[in-house]
Amino acid sequence: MDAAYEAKLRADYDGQSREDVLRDYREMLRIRRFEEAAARAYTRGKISGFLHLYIGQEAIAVATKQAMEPGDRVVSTYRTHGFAVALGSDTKACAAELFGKAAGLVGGVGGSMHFFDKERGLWGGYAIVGNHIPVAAGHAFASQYTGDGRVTLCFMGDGAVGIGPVHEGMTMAGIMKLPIVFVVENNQYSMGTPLKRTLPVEDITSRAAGYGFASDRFHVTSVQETRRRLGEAIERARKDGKPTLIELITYRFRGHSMSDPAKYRQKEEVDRWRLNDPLERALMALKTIYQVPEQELDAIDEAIVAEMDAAYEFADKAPAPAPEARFDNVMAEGPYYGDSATTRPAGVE
Amino acid sequence: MDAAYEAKLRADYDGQSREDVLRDYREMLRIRRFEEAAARAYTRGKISGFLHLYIGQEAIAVATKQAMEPGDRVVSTYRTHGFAVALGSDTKACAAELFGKAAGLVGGVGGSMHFFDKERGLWGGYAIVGNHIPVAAGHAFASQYTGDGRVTLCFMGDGAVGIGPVHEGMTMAGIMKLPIVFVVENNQYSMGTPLKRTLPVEDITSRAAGYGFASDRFHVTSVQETRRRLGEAIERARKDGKPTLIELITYRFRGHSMSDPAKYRQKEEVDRWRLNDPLERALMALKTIYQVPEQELDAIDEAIVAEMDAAYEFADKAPAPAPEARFDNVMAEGPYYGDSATTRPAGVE
Amino acid sequence: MPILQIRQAIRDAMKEEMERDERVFLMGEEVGYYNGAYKCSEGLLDHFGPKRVIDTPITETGFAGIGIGAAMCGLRPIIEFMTFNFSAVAFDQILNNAAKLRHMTHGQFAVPMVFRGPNAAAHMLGSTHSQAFEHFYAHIPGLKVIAVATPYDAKGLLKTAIRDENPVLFLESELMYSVKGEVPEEEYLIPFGQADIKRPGEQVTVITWGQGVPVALKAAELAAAEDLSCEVIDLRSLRPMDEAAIIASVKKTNRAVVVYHGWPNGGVGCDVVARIQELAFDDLDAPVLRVCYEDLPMPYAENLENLILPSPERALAAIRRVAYKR
Amino acid sequence: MPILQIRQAIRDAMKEEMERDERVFLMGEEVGYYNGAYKCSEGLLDHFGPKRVIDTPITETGFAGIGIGAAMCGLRPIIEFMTFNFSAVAFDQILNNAAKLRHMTHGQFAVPMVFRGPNAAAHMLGSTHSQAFEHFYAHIPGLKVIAVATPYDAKGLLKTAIRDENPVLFLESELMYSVKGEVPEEEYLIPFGQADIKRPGEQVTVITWGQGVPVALKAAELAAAEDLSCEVIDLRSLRPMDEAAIIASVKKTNRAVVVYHGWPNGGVGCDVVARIQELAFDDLDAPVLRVCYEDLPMPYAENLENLILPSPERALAAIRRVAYKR
Ligand SMILES: Cc1ncc(C[n+]2csc(CCOP(=O)(O)OP(=O)(O)O)c2C)c(N)n1
Ligand SMILES: Cc1ncc(C[n+]2csc(CCOP(=O)(O)OP(=O)(O)O)c2C)c(N)n1
Ligand SMILES: [Mg+2]
Ligand SMILES: [Mg+2]
Repeated sequence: MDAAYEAKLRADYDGQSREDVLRDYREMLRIRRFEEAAARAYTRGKISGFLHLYIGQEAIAVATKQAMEPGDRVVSTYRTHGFAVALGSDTKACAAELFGKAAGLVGGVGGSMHFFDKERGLWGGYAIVGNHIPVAAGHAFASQYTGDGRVTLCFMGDGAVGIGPVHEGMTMAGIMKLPIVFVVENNQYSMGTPLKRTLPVEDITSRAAGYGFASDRFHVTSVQETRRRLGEAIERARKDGKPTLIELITYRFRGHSMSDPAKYRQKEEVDRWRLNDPLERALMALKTIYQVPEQELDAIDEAIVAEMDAAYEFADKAPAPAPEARFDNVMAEGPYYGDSATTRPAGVE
Repeated sequence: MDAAYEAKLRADYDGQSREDVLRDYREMLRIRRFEEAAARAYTRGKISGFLHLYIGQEAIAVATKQAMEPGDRVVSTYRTHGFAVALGSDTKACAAELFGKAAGLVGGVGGSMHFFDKERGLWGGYAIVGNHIPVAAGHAFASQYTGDGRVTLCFMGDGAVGIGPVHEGMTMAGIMKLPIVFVVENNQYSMGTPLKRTLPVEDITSRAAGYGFASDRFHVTSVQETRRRLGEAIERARKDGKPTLIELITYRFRGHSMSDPAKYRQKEEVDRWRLNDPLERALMALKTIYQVPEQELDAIDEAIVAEMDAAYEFADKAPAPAPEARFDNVMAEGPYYGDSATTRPAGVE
Repeated sequence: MPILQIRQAIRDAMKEEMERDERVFLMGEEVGYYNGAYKCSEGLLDHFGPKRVIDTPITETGFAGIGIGAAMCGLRPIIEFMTFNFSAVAFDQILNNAAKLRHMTHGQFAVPMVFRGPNAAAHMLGSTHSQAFEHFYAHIPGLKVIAVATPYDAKGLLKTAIRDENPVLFLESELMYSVKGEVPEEEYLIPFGQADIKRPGEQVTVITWGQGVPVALKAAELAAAEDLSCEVIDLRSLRPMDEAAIIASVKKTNRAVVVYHGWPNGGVGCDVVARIQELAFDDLDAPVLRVCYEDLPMPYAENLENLILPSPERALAAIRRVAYKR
Repeated sequence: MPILQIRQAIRDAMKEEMERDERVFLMGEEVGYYNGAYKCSEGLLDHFGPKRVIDTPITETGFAGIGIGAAMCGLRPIIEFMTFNFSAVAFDQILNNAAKLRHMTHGQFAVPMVFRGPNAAAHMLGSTHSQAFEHFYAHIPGLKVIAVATPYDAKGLLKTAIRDENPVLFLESELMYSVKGEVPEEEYLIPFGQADIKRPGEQVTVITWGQGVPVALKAAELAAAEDLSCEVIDLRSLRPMDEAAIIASVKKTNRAVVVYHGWPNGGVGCDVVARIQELAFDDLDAPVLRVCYEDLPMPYAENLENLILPSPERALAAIRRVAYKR
């Protein structure tokens, strides 16, 4: 470990208790191990469709969970397992969702891209880039309308900021002064495309002024700094009804989805970012600053691996949805068999 | 005339020849008289649909015509008669279009909201707010692709800047460094809604940085200042491929469309803006600074009124499109009678 | 009974529901200070204040999405599109969010809301402003789609729409806002999925909705003058559709014509045809014909527009044809 | 003859046309450096450079509009939607600009361009990513809509699309990109508006397109095993539609089933039904049936998806039904 790295590490963890750092580490690791298990299951053909992993960005979800209050809402994208795990969704239900099983978070109808867990504050799970931004603004509007004091945290990728619905949702939030925080998780790539080919500017928060927002922008290297700065924005939303646009500079270590070998970037680049991986840094801090014995760290990891193994085993064994489940939740009135007798499923009156 | 007004007027017209000012005045007046005649025809039931008048904003179209080079393109909205008249479209064809006649600018199929005159650089005439911005970026893209050296001038209302397609078109123009100038004609209202209720910020050009654009912003009080500043942006587009966002502060003296009595604003407000009406100011300058005799001014007006009378009389007498005209220009192959024999118009094989 | 215009019936429906339920709000362009581009919200801002009658900037995707997001929180938004033509820029919000969120979230969320506004051709507005959107929206499971043609139906169905737990697209008509009719003073609701026989008859079933209704009624009148008795069925509800009512009538008349605003290929018109020919195949004495727009973009010129629109004369010709009287 | 995958046939079509005509360019998300999300543009960036193979940010409305604007200037854009699901956010550009600009400008401008990409359900992508868009687009006059199911058709029709003077929506299939077939080395073009008999037969006409084709062919095979001979017609071109080919076959078989991806209410399926029952009323011995998605949003779970998709078994059941063999 070089001196500069160590100095920065010490600065980052200054004033934090061993317990806090262990907790943050554990929570990040839970996400990572969940994702790694998902990747393995995908390779074994247990998971299908698109699978976008959160590996590298875990600190953001963990910090969000800590920064928000009960009742606050997280609205995010197809890359959303991290939030589910951090917010306390049952990892069994999460894994079962990936496997398309009845016990899944959304009954197996959503898959990886459409995670929702209302009880725990996970309000999606949206797979059309940018189309959740107006919806999230709608949640914030509802808070303003009912005075429920909740804040909505709306996450998106760097690749999303050029699309119209993002602009419209932000425009509305700005005019109406909604209690909302917009967070761009800038992981350097939109699929295979690096930022500089999708953004006319380097600094995404240069957009904030045009909406009358506050803004913030920083590298995500630790949970606590991220929590603190998210917290300021949440406070601003809750107390002053002033939206904030935050750009979090981060990195995804895997391809865009499991079908992407990520040939568009060099190993050196990935290695460079690994040095800043908040999970690796927390581990390093635990080892060097807090002198946590290897054994204890191993035990933590093993417990987490055991949790994830159990989750994926559960998912594997869990039954598929019943055939009739496809008629559920289409319309409010109950099972829905289609609007015409001419095309009604066989056996249905 | 109070002293401050006169001083500003003299400053504005400093260094301009009598001929130039007369020309600008004449061109603005042509638009105004065209629009007034349109309003009268509408009231008499000769024009139908929506009719949005350009009264108050004429200086912008006149300045644009002077600032652009042959081959440059103007892309605008449903409030576009002013550009047609300024760019030299036949006023007979313009009036005939309003009347829905075969001799209209677009054969009577477009009406007031859909003016196009390619020959003269008028590339529309778009009536879905904001959906011409990506199209205009496409024209600029074609210039870049072919190297034809043309600049595209894309106009929109203040009410358009919140809509997604505007953001997407600007994002693309910014990334690709297209030869384009975006001009917001801020006439203070989007239909019945004043700016402050539709925009989260006062200064629309605060958006420019987020797209990597240059920007400019000013009150439109004279043709020449507008021409000069538009010219700078056009030059920047043509020479450096750098887009500019310009906000022109102006006012429409009529309602949003002919069906709008504009009850949402006070007479005092309108009167205040009248003092800044570029047409009135040009007239005042001609009278006071250039000492042009009333008689000469009256003769100009009379000639213009005669032109417009002739145009509207032509329109009134012109024949409606032939019934078969509705089959034209739907598909490239020639007359199109619909895709199915089951619903083909009577008498068509 | 009081006589109201459709626009007043719509306003009254919104007003009553907003009074009944604090969660109901109205949002859209010019709905507040301007009282609505077509005055359907006249007086509502004054009555309910800017918290519940909300003017928006021109951001159809933005405020459609706000409505969806608010509905997911338990509010009951009414989103006005100044015209449904402008819903095209919010298409994804309707297709992918409004229609699917209940399903996608496995019932964790509901989207009880109404999108409403005028639909289809008005008079000389040109091709971008003259489109019938039921043909896009009624295709999509997860939505309900309603079209109204009388003040009575407008009020009763809009109240039902506002109380419905699903996203409802409620299609009105700019040209028909001034149409007058009786509206009871006491409260009433009209259930979805029930067609209304606007004119009983024996020989030809004419199925119609929205702006097609006056065309069909006029055609039936012309047909009656030729001793051809038509039953005019106003579907009112396009999704769900009252198949039973259509089939019952066709089993009686053995002939059907569909009269509506919109292009011919695909859409609700073809849907009605497909259902009839399947459910009443043996009862049909003639093919089911459609009378709708010609397959063309709408021109501004009045004479051309009139040729493209479905007219009572064209409907009569189709009625004669299915009755083998020509 | 060389054997190619559909994705290669598509790439070759683009490559040949780009070589033939400098005005042709390809634009979309990940079409360049990534070689296309489904590798349909493999090698094109290397070959033609970034001027003509252009990666865009995620701005479907933005780059669809750029394509339209460029086409109006005389270029011939190919706009790739990563999937047609994402065209929903560009719906207005297609409906109001691409389809209407020739008309709206009275022929001053043309919009010769292609929008292409995979369409309809793939495998376990969930409700937002499994939609069939021909049912929206084939409704709209001013557009052409093509759907391909073999490498031969893909190449010949895409070349025609690129040369067409109208806006063309060219629908491919993620699931079928690897389907192989013979593709001649010499240049050929397939005209629009011509259906292709993919399997001749006598007793039942099966009309299909796109991802429906393998389902229909398999069903025909199953039917043949029961001595029921089906004629499978691949429409290929949905707008314009080869009505003559459909009707000729139905006049021979007197029975028809439409097999396709997409929801049942409205859309191209109902359109085909409406035409047949009108143009071949006296020839029909049974109602025309549709075999398509159930009227439901698509779930992720494999077993549920399989129930909703049109299957050879469901198609066979419909074939039997129209043949009165069940
Ligand atoms: C409207 C739309 N266009 C395209 C896609 C396909 N797509 C899914 S994710 C993605 C890249 C998004 O990148 P970014 O926003 O940076 O998020 P990240 O994946 O890096 O988390 C694309 C192009 C989509 N889902 N929606
Ligand atoms: C997408 C869309 N939404 C709504 C409308 C209806 N509409 C037409 S013009 C207008 C106001 C536009 O105001 P602004 O952009 O300021 O331009 P101005 O009319 O002042 O020139 C509205 C709401 C439309 N044409 N398109
Ligand atoms: Mg990214
Ligand atoms: Mg304005």
